[in-house]
Amino acid sequence: MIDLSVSLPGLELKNPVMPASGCFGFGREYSQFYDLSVLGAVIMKAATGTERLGNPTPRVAETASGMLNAIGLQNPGVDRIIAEEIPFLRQFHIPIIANVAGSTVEEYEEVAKKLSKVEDLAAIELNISCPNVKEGGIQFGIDPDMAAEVTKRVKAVTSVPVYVKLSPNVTDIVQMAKAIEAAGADGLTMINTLTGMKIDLKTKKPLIANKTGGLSGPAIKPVAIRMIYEVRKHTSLPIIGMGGIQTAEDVLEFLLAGANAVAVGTANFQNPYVCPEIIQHLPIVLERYGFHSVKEATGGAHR
Amino acid sequence: MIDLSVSLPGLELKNPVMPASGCFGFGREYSQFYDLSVLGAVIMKAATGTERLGNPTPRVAETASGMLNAIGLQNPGVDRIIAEEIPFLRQFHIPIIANVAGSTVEEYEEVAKKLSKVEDLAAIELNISCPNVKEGGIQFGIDPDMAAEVTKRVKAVTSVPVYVKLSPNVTDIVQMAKAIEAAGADGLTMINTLTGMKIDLKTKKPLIANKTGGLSGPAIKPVAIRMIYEVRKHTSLPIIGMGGIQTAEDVLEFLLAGANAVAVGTANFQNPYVCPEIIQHLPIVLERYGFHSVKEATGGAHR
Amino acid sequence: MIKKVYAKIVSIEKIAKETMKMVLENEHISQFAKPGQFVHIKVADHTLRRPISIAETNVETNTFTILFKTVGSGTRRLASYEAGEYLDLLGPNGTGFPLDRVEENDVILLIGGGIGVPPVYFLAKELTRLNVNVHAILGFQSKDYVFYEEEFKQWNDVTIVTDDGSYGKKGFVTDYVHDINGIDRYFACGPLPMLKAVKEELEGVEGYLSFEERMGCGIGACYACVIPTNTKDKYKKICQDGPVLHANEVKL
Amino acid sequence: MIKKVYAKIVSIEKIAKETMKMVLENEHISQFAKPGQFVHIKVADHTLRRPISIAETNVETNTFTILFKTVGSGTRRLASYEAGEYLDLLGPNGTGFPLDRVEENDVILLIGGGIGVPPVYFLAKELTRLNVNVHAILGFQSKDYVFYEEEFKQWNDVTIVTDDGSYGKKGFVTDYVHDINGIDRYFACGPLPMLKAVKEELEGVEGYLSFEERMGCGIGACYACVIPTNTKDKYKKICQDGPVLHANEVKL
Ligand SMILES: Cc1cc2nc3c(=O)[nH]c(=O)nc-3n(C[C@H](O)[C@H](O)[C@H](O)COP(=O)(O)OP(=O)(O)OC[C@H]3O[C@@H](n4cnc5c(N)ncnc54)[C@H](O)[C@@H]3O)c2cc1C
Ligand SMILES: Cc1cc2nc3c(=O)[nH]c(=O)nc-3n(C[C@H](O)[C@H](O)[C@H](O)COP(=O)(O)OP(=O)(O)OC[C@H]3O[C@@H](n4cnc5c(N)ncnc54)[C@H](O)[C@@H]3O)c2cc1C
Ligand SMILES: Cc1cc2nc3c(=O)[nH]c(=O)nc-3n(C[C@H](O)[C@H](O)[C@H](O)COP(=O)(O)O)c2cc1C
Ligand SMILES: Cc1cc2nc3c(=O)[nH]c(=O)nc-3n(C[C@H](O)[C@H](O)[C@H](O)COP(=O)(O)O)c2cc1C
Ligand code: FES
Ligand code: FES
Repeated sequence: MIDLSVSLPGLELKNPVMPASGCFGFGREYSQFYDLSVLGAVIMKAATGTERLGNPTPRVAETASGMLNAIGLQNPGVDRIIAEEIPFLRQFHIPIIANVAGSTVEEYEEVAKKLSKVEDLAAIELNISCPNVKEGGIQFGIDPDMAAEVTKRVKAVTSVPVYVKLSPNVTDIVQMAKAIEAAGADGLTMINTLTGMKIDLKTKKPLIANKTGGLSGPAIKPVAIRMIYEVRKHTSLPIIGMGGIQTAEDVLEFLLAGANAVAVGTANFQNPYVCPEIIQHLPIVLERYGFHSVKEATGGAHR
Repeated sequence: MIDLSVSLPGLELKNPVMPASGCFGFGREYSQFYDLSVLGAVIMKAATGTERLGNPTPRVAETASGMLNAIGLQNPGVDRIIAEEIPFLRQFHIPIIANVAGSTVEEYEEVAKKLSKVEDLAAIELNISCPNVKEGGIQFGIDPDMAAEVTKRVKAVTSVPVYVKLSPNVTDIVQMAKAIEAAGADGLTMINTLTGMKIDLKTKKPLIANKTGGLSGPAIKPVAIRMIYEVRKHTSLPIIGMGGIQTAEDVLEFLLAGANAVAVGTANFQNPYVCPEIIQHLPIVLERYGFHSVKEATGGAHR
Repeated sequence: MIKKVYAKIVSIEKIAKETMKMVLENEHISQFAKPGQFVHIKVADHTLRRPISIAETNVETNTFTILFKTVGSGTRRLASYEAGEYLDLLGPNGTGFPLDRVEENDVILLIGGGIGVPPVYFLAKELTRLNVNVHAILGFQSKDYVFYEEEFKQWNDVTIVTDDGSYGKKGFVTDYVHDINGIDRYFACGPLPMLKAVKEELEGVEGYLSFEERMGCGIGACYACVIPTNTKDKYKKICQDGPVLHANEVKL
Repeated sequence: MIKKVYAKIVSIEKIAKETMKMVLENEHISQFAKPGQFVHIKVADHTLRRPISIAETNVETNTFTILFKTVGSGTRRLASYEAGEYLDLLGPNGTGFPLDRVEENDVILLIGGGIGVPPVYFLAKELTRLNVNVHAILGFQSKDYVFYEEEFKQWNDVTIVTDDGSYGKKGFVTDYVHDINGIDRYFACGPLPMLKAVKEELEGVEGYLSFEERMGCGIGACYACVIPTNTKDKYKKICQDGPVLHANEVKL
């Protein structure tokens, strides 16, 4: 028997596979296809203090082995997520992770505070790739001091474990991870999308209305693996890895690089069954490569 | 008639397409396939002060819509390049660009000095993505001050135009470009490869002997387009764009983003005829999208 | 209910300039699809699925038809599939044209523009089951692009309009909507500028428009395809709440 | 001379466990290929071409044969091509086994390990044109992987060795090289550990080894596939100077 279970702060996972934030809504749509209780956990779409309507469309574009998105954090606001979405997800008895976003440190605090009052919320994922309106639009996620500050402030107001989601658009990912570790985070999730652009030859304008968008999908997997490998070498925080995962073999590659668990984003759009299929296939792949458990594979490339 | 010509510092190009450094050797191998005189220009493999043997193998790995490489600047050294390779390339009567690398500022200076004595060398491309041994291995290409320093010092010792090649592995590409512009560069080439990794599931180790490698190919095109677009907005230096170009449509996308000319790397490995094919197809594509010249298309997405 | 299915390509042919007709076999889609709904098709070598409207279903043969224009790399690749191959698709997706408020003897105007014609054709065929008066106005770029005129004629009065007058009447569909008197309800699908013009021209008449937007998931999970509305939620998802929306609820 | 050609697949079949045989039609390759050279094959959905040795040519039918093991996604995809399809390939690439120093009545030992057998087979066939004494030792993992025993027997004395003894003799090819007396020259292709062992075991005998390395360009331009040597240049490019190199010049 291959042991797929993983214990991380706040997360008792029966398997290490969960849908990534923003690629699964609040689970309703995918629950048409399968029983979500097979998932290791679920990460919800970003929550902000109040409702957000997001960016103008087009919001997505296709690229080679990837896609760009600039949804712009559209969500009904934390109160309605708590009132309407979490109760729906609760029925599947899997750990629920809330993705928290904001334009100011205060907004992060407010959202996190409200969410941590939800009885059975397993963890918070801090989405620090949002532009900080107060600091002139600079992202929290690319400045180690700002990232540490928001981590510290959110940790102070919440009782649930806090995972901070790293942006790959930085010169030194290890420096970011260390600053966030020192600020008291319980874990890391990585990577968020790489900033990219596509230009429409017909209109001669950036195809995405927001001009730039976040690149996701298999195209970015080598960058994700590299960053997880580097961060694993220099911090001891648990890592939920993501970026281009499509198969159980990809999951094993993330585990070897140092991830403790993984999230699957873009691949859900190609195949709504991708998460359960990976979960079913993972024990076979682990066994084929000589592992008895997910835990044993984690960090394997560092030994 | 569609006008493909482009005038850039040191480079009178009859068309904007040239092979990218490191993906074309010194032209000999590709000259078996076609007459190199059709090319807009040619960028040679990196030159260092003395011969370099590069990294252990494996040095390349395939990724989704891309590849990783860690050749490690293997080259016969600047003297032999001047003595043996440039004379070969000279027969094609196209502008020759030398890619200059080094581990210390002094090495850059030395190589650039030697090269600028070569009568008909059109330009130098400063490959600043090399680790600086003196500064503990930090890349010149990720620190604006170091990049400016090496640019200034090389400019001081050479009479040929200097194009600085930007690394995409930075938080703020515009800051890098501005620092390099202020230091007196004549142009920019961008982008070099994104740092990535692939792990071999069988050996459980990074597949590339050097562990990390540079990601190139269509996978990185959205990042290249975004960075060129941003840099074009904030500097007036000419830009030779690259990163994932495979077709004449891709070239137009780079031009619209703000590139004045383009280089083609990885695609040569897939199709040795890719450069002449793009050059042949480019006028058709420009016309289809309503342009009369390459110059007219450049920066089109900014208008 | 949306399912992920593998549908066998029964036939594929070119029926007009840049326009392909593909007949597929799949019980689920052919039994459950309603006019206005679409299938979300996985195309080889492409990250994102492609949304294509259902143009017709046949419950006897378990087949359904899609028509598509080869505009980019995805639809060109789709056109290169051959009969006998299978397509991985999700469907039927979205909410189609609402027929519950259609009443006997209603005068109904159908407007299709270019590749917006297929869902309108499916609707035209469905409407024959109801005892209503249907008129169709179909706009195309030029003669070479015209398709399905005969198919529509089986069921309806149909006016063909081309931008350049190379076939049928000359001009835009909106130039001819007032030729039809006493319209109770209209249904339109086509490019956004056409939908806007139709909405304006038929202000006051109850109408439904079918929209397009670049999609990610195609099922309502990713918020890629929203359109601003003046409803309580302030927006609708085209892939789920649409593609057909009430003309008065959308902000164009 | 290397050319980029489209070669038609004449046949494809499985000849042993995980081992495919593909016959292709192309005049250029079949006329010019020498034993030890390879073709660099473009495989759908893959960025990099795959190097595969030429196992046989037929100048009458303008065909050539490749044998490959399905070890990863590229070779699995290659195995899924069908007769009648065309492959885009570069070839013939590299420098093959040198035959210029082979003399009449030489005793020549050919050693092939696993999927290293195909180029050795091509060589065996070529050597029949010369009046020499050829012995072949072929190593395989186990019985299921054995192929081309009969083919070799047409030309040579052949010893089959399997790691587990499930077919032929048990052990490694190096266990049997001393069964052959008075070897003048040897040629070997197989996994690196085998090549190392062969070189050691036959120290003093003139030998040539065919190497593998992950490749980029496959034509000598990218420096991906170098191997350290004790020659003046300190390295050789496997794709261009090799894949066959003199055993004494490489540092293993
Ligand atoms: C609900 C709906 C129904 C549709 N029905 C049909 C139909 O019946 N027949 C038909 O020919 N076309 C239809 N379309 C448009 C069709 O989806 C696009 O033409 C197609 O996706 C273009 O893909 P491409 O790769 O050829 O073009 P590209 O421009 O290369 O496509 C690149 C990307 O843009 C997206 N895209 C491009 N144009 C559109 C568009 N107009 N709408 C949505 N996504 C787009 C593609 O999905 C892809 O992600 C429909 C669109 C929607 C939203
Ligand atoms: C000169 C030469 C001749 C060869 N001849 C044959 C032959 O006749 N029959 C045969 O079955 N195999 C041969 N190989 C090995 C063959 O190229 C690899 O098995 C194949 O490329 C693996 O591709 P894959 O996608 O299935 O495996 P993956 O491991 O998924 O390949 C991924 C990448 O690794 C490269 N790669 C993996 N293994 C090797 C390898 N051993 N050598 C070179 N590149 C590799 C691939 O080209 C690709 O870039 C030869 C290799 C070389 C260098
Ligand atoms: C359409 C879309 C929406 C996303 N929304 C969010 C979000 O709201 N919050 C967040 O932290 N990440 C968001 N992401 C990033 C993903 O969670 C994930 O980090 C990234 O896509 C890389 O994984 P993948 O390659 O598997 O998609 C989004 C990604 C996509 C494609
Ligand atoms: C095998 C290989 C070797 C390279 N060597 C160099 C080099 O020596 N100097 C340099 O500046 N860039 C080098 N590059 C980077 C390319 O010049 C180019 O910037 C990058 O590959 C992006 O373009 P592409 O996607 O078209 O390949 C190399 C790239 C590859 C794939
Ligand atoms: S495409 Fe994802 S919500 Fe509509
Ligand atoms: S593969 Fe490029 S030099 Fe050998």
